[in-house]
Amino acid sequence: MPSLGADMEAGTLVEWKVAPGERVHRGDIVAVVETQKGAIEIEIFEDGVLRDLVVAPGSRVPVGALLARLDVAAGGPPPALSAAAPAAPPRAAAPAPVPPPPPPIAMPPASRHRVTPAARRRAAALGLPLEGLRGTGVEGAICLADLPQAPPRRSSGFDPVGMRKAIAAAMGRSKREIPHYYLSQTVDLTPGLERLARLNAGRAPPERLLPAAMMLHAAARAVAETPELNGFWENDAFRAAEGVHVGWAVALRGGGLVAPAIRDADRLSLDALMVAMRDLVARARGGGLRGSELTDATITVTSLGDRGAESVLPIIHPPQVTILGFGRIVERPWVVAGAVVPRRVATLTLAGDHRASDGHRGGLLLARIEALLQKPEEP
Amino acid sequence: MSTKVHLDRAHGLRLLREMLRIRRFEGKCAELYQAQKIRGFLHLYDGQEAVAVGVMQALGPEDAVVGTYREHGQALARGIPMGPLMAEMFGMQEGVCRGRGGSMHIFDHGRRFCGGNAIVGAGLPLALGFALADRMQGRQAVTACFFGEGAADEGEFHESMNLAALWRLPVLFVCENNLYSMGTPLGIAEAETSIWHKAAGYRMGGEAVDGMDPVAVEVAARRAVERIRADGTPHFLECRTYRFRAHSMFDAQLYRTKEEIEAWRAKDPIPRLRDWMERAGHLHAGDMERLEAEVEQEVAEAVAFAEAGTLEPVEELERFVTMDEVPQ
Amino acid sequence: MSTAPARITYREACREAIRAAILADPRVFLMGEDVGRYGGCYAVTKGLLEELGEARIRDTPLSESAFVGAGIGAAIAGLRPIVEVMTCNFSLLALDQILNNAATIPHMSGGQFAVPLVIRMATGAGRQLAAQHSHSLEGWFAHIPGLRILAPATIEDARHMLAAALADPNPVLIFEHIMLYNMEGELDPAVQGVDIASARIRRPGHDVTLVTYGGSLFKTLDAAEALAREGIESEVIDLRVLRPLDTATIMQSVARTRRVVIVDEGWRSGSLSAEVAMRIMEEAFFELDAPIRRVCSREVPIPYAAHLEQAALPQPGSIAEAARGLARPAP
Amino acid sequence: MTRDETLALVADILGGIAPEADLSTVPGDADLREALDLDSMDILNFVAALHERTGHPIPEADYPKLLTLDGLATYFQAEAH
Repeated sequence: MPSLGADMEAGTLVEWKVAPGERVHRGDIVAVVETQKGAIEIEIFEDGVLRDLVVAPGSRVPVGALLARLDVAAGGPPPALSAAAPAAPPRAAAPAPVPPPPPPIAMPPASRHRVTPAARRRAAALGLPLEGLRGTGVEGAICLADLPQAPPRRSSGFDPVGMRKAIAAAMGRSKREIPHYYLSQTVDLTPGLERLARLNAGRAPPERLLPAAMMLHAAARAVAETPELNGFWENDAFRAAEGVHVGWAVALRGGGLVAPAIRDADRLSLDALMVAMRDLVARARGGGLRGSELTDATITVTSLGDRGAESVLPIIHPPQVTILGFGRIVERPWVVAGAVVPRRVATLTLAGDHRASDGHRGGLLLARIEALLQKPEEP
Repeated sequence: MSTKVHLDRAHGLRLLREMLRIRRFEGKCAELYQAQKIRGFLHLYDGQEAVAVGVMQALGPEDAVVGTYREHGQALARGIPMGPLMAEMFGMQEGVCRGRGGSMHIFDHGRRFCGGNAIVGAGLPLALGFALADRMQGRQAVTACFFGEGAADEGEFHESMNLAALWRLPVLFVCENNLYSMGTPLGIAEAETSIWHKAAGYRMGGEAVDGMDPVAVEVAARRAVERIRADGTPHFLECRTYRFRAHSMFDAQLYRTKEEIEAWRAKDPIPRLRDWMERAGHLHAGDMERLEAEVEQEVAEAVAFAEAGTLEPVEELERFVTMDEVPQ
Repeated sequence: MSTAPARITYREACREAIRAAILADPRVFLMGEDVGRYGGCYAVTKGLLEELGEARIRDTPLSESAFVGAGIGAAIAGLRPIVEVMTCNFSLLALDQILNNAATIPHMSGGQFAVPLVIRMATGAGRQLAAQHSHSLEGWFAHIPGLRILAPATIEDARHMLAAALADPNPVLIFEHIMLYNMEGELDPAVQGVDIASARIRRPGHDVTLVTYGGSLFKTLDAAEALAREGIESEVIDLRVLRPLDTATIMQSVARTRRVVIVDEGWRSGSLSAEVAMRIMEEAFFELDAPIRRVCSREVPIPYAAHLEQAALPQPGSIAEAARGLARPAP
Repeated sequence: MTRDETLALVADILGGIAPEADLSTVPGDADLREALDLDSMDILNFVAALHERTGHPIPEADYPKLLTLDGLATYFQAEAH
């Protein structure tokens, strides 16, 4: 069971996408796992032939538990389990009247699990086999807590309680461990928004761009130029990330949020970024995120949207070291070339891990984002 | 009820008829038991009829009776109709207890007949309660409590004797001493074989009476009941009697001799009363035949009534385990 | 009547119940050993003889069978006796009357006779009274069809169960735990009666159900309190009526918590706790998410020495420990 | 489109965006973003779906007219005429 986040302790295997004997390639989706953050597709990181599936659908297993065995050695059919009995040892000559002992009867593997009546009934209702489940009840019995609450669903498969716990764990850890520093800067977005309006005017609604895409686009490119703010604090040291994978905070209906990663966001065009964002939001809210999307983020960006507050003092998602926040876009008096004019502005904030970086570096990042927003590029 | 017994022809015939009814009824019961119409334990009163018949003459409808498990005679003498009694033996819902009690548990609320109690000695405390209730509620009733001499072995007997005397409860203790508690002779069960002497230890009046003579029993019972009604103190009557048949239907009677049985049969209360009445001119020619025929007829009708009975639906099995109200 | 809650002991509540019942109905009287002049072995009836007279408060000889049987006869014959058996240990001397007469006559007579009798007795251990005065035999009586068995654990039940028992046309046995007599609490004057049919949830919770009754109720509530500090919310059911059992309340609770500990001061083997557990198996097996556990008295005659006596009895610690093994704090 | 047709269409689309929403409880003049907790991505998806279902181009400048049920009914009624 892969760890899909620092706060993930266990997952429930919902579905195998592959069968034993099947050849798989790195990146293939091999399974779906239900976590406290929803159903997540598990990809495989090796080429090979799947030998056997150890964990059955419906089973909840801790992170690190063996899910399946893969023969990494290329080619060849999976080895068959030998069913041949060992050759009988040579028998000493014996008086004939003694009948030979009956041949040993192959005992089937013990299949009787300790399962509480309530758990057995729920498993039956869900159609889940009990084999392979690890019981956490009395005397190791599989109990209700070891089973999913309801039939696992790919869509809207979030467990609000589990998610809350996950957020609580991550944010609690962050506030305990990370000495945050906060920076804020109000940025004039008028030129960028005017440009978006021009672009959108010529587009059908599904192709239109949101201001958030523009902000994220600027942020990602600025972060690429500030590598000391993009990475992880691990083992009392900062480790720079190899790419800019922006965790985009997505609020979920009914509460909770996830921040799946948009890989290499700094290299995406504005249009491509917008497509990625729409896709990500849809999948986050529908429960179809991939495991890597939950673990890959190197920095997080949160945008409060058009109904949010004017600014946010965000909390870093460990082990990342930086988080950026965009407040609501508001119209304010602004001094341009010595004259007060109405401008649409937003407050950009940054929280940094003071163990990894200093405020000066953070201020440079904010300044760079502002600069990019002032001279938007072509999509 | 008067103390004085007017043993005229009518009363003599009544005593004779009551004893005959018991004798013939039980004779039929023994037959039906062997024909498997009646099951369970069946304890016959054969030989002891004078006790129940004699005592009942002293009681009125306001009085109460607590019986033993050998209580067919007590029940019939108390006036419980033969048909429902036989139907009870058959286990029919037309039986006095809907077939739930059987031979050993005859109850009749209307006649204040409260068991039919198959725990030796267990009826005595109940009788105390009846007497206590009557007294506390201002009724002049007497409770007649029948028990065998074996009950005197029990602690409940002594507890009850003491409490009845102590609280001056209107109870007539009727000990039917038939000499055997099942197969144990009186002499090897009791240190004091004159049971009525035990009453003295509780400052209770008592006497022994010939239990094979219905007139003697009646006279003693009337005297006792009158005194109980007058001063409220209990009284003890030991009726010395004998059962001619075995303890129950499956009893080889290894504990007594045929000679002893024959000797007691010579005192059979029915021929004894019959002969006395003949000598006294109270019994006319053909009376006995007529009585016999009428009793035969009554028994036949009772058997027919029982045969025609119906079984209580099993759905009612648990009915009356708890009561919804107190029957009035 | 004052409307303010009165502070009163369990003992006084029992006494007031008897007094009120006798004053309310001329058919009601009390009899038993030392209920009059002595004032009751546990002082429950102190002062009643002086107030109500010898006809209604009757000292009996030490003749459990005779006076219990007399109570049965008197009930059949129209009275509403309250019979006190000093302790349930002595009730065995009257067991014949209770079982063979009181419990059977209504059915055996085909419904001709009812036995509207109340028998009160003290039960339980805790006062170093040793093996012949400390046992909890209510479970035995709960085995008997025809009887209603009550175990008042609260002052309210001590005060009001008796009237309901006297109104029942059947023999009702009331078991008063000796450790409760000194318990003091408030009696709500607005409550004028209680039912004698249902169990009560004395503390709601969702992690584990603790089923108990009588003297063990407060030990169980103490255990629940301790468990709550650890994050385990237990639901405490006071059975109140040991026969007939209010299984609906138990099963509904089990369906919520899915875990059960039964606390019974009786011995484990063949006990009331076994009956409750088996009912759960019969009626709520598929609701269970853990094995049923029991906390009962150790299977010894209750000894005199205080430390041994306490070691033989269910205690808040052992109750909490049993529950702890079943219920984890809710996620 | 009639008001009823419009509202049925809106309900259908919003059912995919805010599955728990019950439009029958939303007043006609209430801001849908507030009533149904819709963010800018939701509005984008909503408008995109309206566009696909009605064929209406729905320029960005019209978005403010589409933020209440009354506004939506009026908007598509006017369009039909």
